[in-house]
Amino acid sequence: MPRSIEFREAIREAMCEEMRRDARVFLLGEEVAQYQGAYKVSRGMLKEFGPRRVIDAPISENGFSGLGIGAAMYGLRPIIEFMSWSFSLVAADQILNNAPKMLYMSGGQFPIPIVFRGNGGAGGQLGSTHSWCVESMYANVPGLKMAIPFDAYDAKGLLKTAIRDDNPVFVLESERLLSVKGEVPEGDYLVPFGEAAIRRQGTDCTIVSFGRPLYFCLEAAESLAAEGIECEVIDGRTVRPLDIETISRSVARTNYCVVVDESWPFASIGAELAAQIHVLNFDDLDNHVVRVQADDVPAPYAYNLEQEMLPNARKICEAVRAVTYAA
Amino acid sequence: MPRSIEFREAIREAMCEEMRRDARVFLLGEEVAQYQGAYKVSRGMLKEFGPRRVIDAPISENGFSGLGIGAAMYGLRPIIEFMSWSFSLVAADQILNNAPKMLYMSGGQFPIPIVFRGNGGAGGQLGSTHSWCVESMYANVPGLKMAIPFDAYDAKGLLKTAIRDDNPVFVLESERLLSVKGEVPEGDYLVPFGEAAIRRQGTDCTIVSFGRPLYFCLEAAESLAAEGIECEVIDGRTVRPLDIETISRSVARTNYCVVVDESWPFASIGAELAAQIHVLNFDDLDNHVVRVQADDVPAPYAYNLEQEMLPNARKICEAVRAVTYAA
Amino acid sequence: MSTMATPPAAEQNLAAKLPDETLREWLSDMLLIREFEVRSMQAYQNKKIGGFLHIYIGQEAVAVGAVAALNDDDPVITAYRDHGLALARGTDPKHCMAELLGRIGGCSKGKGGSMHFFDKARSMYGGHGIVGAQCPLGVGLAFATRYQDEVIEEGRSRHVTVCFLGDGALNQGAFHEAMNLAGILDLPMIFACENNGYAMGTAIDRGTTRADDLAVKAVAYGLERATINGMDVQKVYDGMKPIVEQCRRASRPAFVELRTYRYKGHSMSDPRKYRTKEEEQYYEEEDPIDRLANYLMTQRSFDGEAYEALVKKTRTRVREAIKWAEASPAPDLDELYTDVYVDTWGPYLGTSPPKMNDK
Amino acid sequence: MSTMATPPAAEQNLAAKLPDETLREWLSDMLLIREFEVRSMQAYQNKKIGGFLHIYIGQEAVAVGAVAALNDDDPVITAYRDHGLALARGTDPKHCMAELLGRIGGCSKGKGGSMHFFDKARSMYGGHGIVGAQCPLGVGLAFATRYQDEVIEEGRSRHVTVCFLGDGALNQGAFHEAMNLAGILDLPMIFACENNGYAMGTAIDRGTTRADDLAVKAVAYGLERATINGMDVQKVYDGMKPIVEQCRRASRPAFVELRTYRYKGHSMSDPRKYRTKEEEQYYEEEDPIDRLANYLMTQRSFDGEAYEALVKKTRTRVREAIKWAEASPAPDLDELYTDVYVDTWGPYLGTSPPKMNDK
Ligand SMILES: Cc1ncc(C[n+]2csc(CCOP(=O)(O)OP(=O)(O)O)c2C)c(N)n1
Ligand SMILES: Cc1ncc(C[n+]2csc(CCOP(=O)(O)OP(=O)(O)O)c2C)c(N)n1
Ligand SMILES: [Mg+2]
Ligand SMILES: [Mg+2]
Repeated sequence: MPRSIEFREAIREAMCEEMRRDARVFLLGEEVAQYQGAYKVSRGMLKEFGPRRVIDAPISENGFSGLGIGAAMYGLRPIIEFMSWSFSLVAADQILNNAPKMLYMSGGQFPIPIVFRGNGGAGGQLGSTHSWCVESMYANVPGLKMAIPFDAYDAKGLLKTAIRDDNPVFVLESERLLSVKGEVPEGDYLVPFGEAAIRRQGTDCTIVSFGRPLYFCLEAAESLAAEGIECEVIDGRTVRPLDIETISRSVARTNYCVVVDESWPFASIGAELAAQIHVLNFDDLDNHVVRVQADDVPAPYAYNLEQEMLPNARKICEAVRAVTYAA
Repeated sequence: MPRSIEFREAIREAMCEEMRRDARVFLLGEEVAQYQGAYKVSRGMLKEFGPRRVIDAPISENGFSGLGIGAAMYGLRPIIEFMSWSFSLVAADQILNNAPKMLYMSGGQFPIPIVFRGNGGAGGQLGSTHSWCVESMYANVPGLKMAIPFDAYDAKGLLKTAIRDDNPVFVLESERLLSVKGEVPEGDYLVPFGEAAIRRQGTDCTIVSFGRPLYFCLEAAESLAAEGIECEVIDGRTVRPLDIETISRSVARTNYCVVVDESWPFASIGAELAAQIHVLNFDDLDNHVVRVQADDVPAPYAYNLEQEMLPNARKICEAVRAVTYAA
Repeated sequence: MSTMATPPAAEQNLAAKLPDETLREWLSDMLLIREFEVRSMQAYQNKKIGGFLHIYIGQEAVAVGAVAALNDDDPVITAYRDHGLALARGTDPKHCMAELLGRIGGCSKGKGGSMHFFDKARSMYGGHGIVGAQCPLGVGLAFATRYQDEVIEEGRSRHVTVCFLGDGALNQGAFHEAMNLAGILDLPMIFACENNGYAMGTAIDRGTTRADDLAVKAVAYGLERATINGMDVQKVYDGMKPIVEQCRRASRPAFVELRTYRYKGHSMSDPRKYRTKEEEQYYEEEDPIDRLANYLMTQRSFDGEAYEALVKKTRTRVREAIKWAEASPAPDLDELYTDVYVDTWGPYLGTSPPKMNDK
Repeated sequence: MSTMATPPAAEQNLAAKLPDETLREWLSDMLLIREFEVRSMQAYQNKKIGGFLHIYIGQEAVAVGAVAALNDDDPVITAYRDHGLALARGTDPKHCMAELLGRIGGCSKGKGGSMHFFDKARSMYGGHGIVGAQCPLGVGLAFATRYQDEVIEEGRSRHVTVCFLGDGALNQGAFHEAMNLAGILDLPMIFACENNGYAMGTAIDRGTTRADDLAVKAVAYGLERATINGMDVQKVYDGMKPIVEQCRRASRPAFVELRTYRYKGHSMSDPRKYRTKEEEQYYEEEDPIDRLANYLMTQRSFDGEAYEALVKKTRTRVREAIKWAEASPAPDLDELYTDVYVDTWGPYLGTSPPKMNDK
């Protein structure tokens, strides 16, 4: 009997299973222990693993990110939780200078097997400083991996892979998805990095995205199907490594491509996908790649503005119609 | 008689002239006053303006960036010098959350007329943490402007424009160019933002870049001319605002485009240019846009590795030949 | 520069010497904050407010007493728990409520929300969301007033900036850099730490070393210091006033700890399991509003009737603010592209201030 | 957790009780560092070394004395002025010199350069370029040794981490967060501040508040503290040893200020205009190498001849290290894509440690 659990429970299961199998794994972050997690992701973990392995941190993201990196240099395998990725900017130096470059700077002596994870993305009316989609900024940096799970199944499988990975991995969990339930196997399974998933098959246009906006893509694909446009929806799953082959193969079949990325457009993952697809599918494409991204403005608080700022099904439909000349 | 001065002197002249005309402008940064600037950019300024307007800061980039932003909220017009943009990551929160978003968050009450400037870029064998090309990461964020001067003339003219701009402006000065001389008028002139400069005219392929790599582009264009390939070399000058019209018009004529960007490729300015050009010139392009960027690895110390990592004339020539099918 | 002076003793009974009217205004301001917050909580529960909502109830004496010790043009800045400070500074509750509802009539045009109240005309420099990040901004404000007063206007430094921060912000690097900068640059400012005992669910001594005596933080930077009972508005005034004036006179920074308590959860989703009902009750008995009301009724010309009238007036005022706010429209979609840049280019539409102070 | 203990007094004459041989080794190590640095400066001037070069001359007693107070498997970590610490820890000068020359035989394969010496086998965790950024890493090392010793091996915590930092790093938020974390988490580590009086051209009291007494920084976090004369290797040992052992025993952090001086400029491009010749001379007369040599020659079985021999041996050793380093080839261009990720994917070629410890 398949079992359905919340996205947040899937994350927790991944952490618990990995902490059971490997004593080097521990969880550190603000409110992860006594408070049971600001978003209840780590509920119950303090009880099972005790305060030596599930550790409440002061509000010192730069400090405790660096702590994790130092611990990883010594051979531990930390999971560092950012209450929100929006708060990771104060830790930018540690997570972008030290974690991804230590192996290189030390000539191969110090791998950094660390996971930075936490809730990411906009859409909760949290205003300009609390609505970061950091993925585009951080993905610029080599030496790190980045995973953005789409559903509870991937949340568990990608996180387990991340924890076992010997490199720094950034896992971005959309706060808007934490309560969404999905089927998740009970025991051990891994979702490999660098393998995109085709979430919907289609012949007329390829839509590529990561994480939460995929739901809008699927919603759009349904309405478009009613109009006779069959979209293939691809979940990249990991940004680094990027499975551009699967995407490119799809575009070779559909000849059209829309990229959906909830981060700001300029110098973004969306731009990267567009640039790469144009290279790989130059002869296949019957139109240029079209991007649907957050508007190029700080996140507003007002509900109506925020809704309009972010990618949504309406915008995706318009983009698909435009790119396929159906508009 | 045209006068030739160093790039660093041009920066200094811009600051001095603006400080003379507006008492609200001041300079704050590490070693800018008594030491006369780590790179001697501010030499003599302490003497002229005194310690109230040319101010040595402790090694507290986050603190003094925030100081500048707070002062700008009150109506001053700070110039904040980063000894190197590589050290700006510790200040990421202030410069990316507060400076570019304050106007928006406050509903129009607090513009932030501030300039963050300093030496940027790789190529000095400074290793992984000291060789940041931050432009791609930071350009992702709306609300800021970004200028990357190519020569002494622009260094002065763009910086003066930056200081008079009512928005936060990031000015990236390549350390490798500081000693390069160029003709610079003595008094007041401004180089407007959002207007690209055609540094060399050509008909066969458009090469677009910013700052230091333009020298490699020009060098490549010379050798390619000898092979019969005439390149048009465009200096974007400002990344935000981006003068995509000038670039696109050129590509419409040449039908080929190479983008040269010394930052890492993934989700970069290079990717953004490629993505935009494919949209605007879909019917003009006889091949996809080709990018020449830093290799997707941390910056190594060893001379031979670092030289190989960065864009250079050889790689640009290869790219132009490949894109124009001349290879 | 970084030598240490002896801290100025809180002068006793400064507030007690103030006229009835002033103290009644304080009571009125505290009541206004409390009522505003109660109604905000309701609106949040009715899903009229989105995002996070951080309630100031319990801490009213801090904002009101501190503001009373300042001049109107002394800059203040704080974190996201900012409703109390804006109201104490005189921002109209209708503009505050409209901000919470995400309406164009809000003090930040509905773009800021609960965490980002701004009011330039009242020298209120925000509402800031990243813990500790307002501290360097506060340093910048103090730098700027001194620069404006001395370098531009060639006069004497005559402003004092108060930068409020939560106890949790003590753990951020930004706080440390700000304290050091203020000390090195001799800036006229006060770091006012509202120690309400908790950073979310973390009791201060679980996150901050030397929680037993925060004044040692000031000593480490050579700053003036004081510890103030933040549950008593008169004590807040008595403690703040001499420090404010010393900062103003000497252009030197200070750090004060204001011991207070937030009655409600950290934000609306907090079940407060990390503390006991007894503890909450203890502080509720220390209630700053009751305390001042009692004082006024026993020591001054104020009676139960006058108090009731004031409570009622406050209720009406907030009810009308809500009505006004609800009538204010949501921002036009155009507003997405205004206030991003000052100037107009590409898709950007320029900027304009909110309409708060228009006649 | 964050209560304050009285600082352990430096035990007098611990070093004086050590055998001749140990002290002679210290002398040898200090001479090695000095000679290595002199030759590095030459190589830099001859353009064989690129980037920045930060010379340790003058501070030798700090690295050598502190390392002597540690066990071999106690982690150490420092900033970019790191040659001295690596050599004191026993990294072969040939691997250090090869690193400076950007050769594959370097202790970081030529990829790190002067600022990034690493030697895992000797528990040397680097050489870090961003001021203050090594402090949180040091906290992580201390966290990890304790976790490894107690949680994984279920034994007693038995390691001490020493995290070196310059006086300039005191001004970084990272330092503050690290001190607080170490205090809150009861970590066995020492923040060892090499106060050489300057951060580049900024005299410490121009950048750091309370420069007159850095121990107040420790007090603010409830840490043990001590001030040590860093120009005398015996005093460094005498000061460090009891603190190291107390940290090891009690798993509590400490902060020590080591007062020292860098004889040369901040880096190779520094004309040192911010200080006087007299000041430099004063410290040169305090020279830590001369001091120990004198002590050994007057109080121990060591004479001028033995000293000359040691100097000569050191010269030869460094000369040979240079020869070795120059014979080491530049890294293959393939190395660009190794050590980026541990595993092999896309253009990335996996990783492998340097060859330092191969037989
Ligand atoms: C850098 C950063 N980290 C984490 C958060 C999430 N967060 C918001 S408020 C808060 C607690 C702050 O407590 P305190 O400073 O004591 O203020 P109080 O809420 O008690 O007023 C936390 C952890 C944040 N906003 N910014
Ligand atoms: C965050 C950061 N800002 C600035 C620099 C540039 N910088 C390198 S060393 C240095 C001075 C540091 O002085 P100190 O900590 O006293 O160490 P010392 O050089 O005296 O050993 C500065 C400003 C840097 N590397 N990192
Ligand atoms: Mg608090
Ligand atoms: Mg120093």
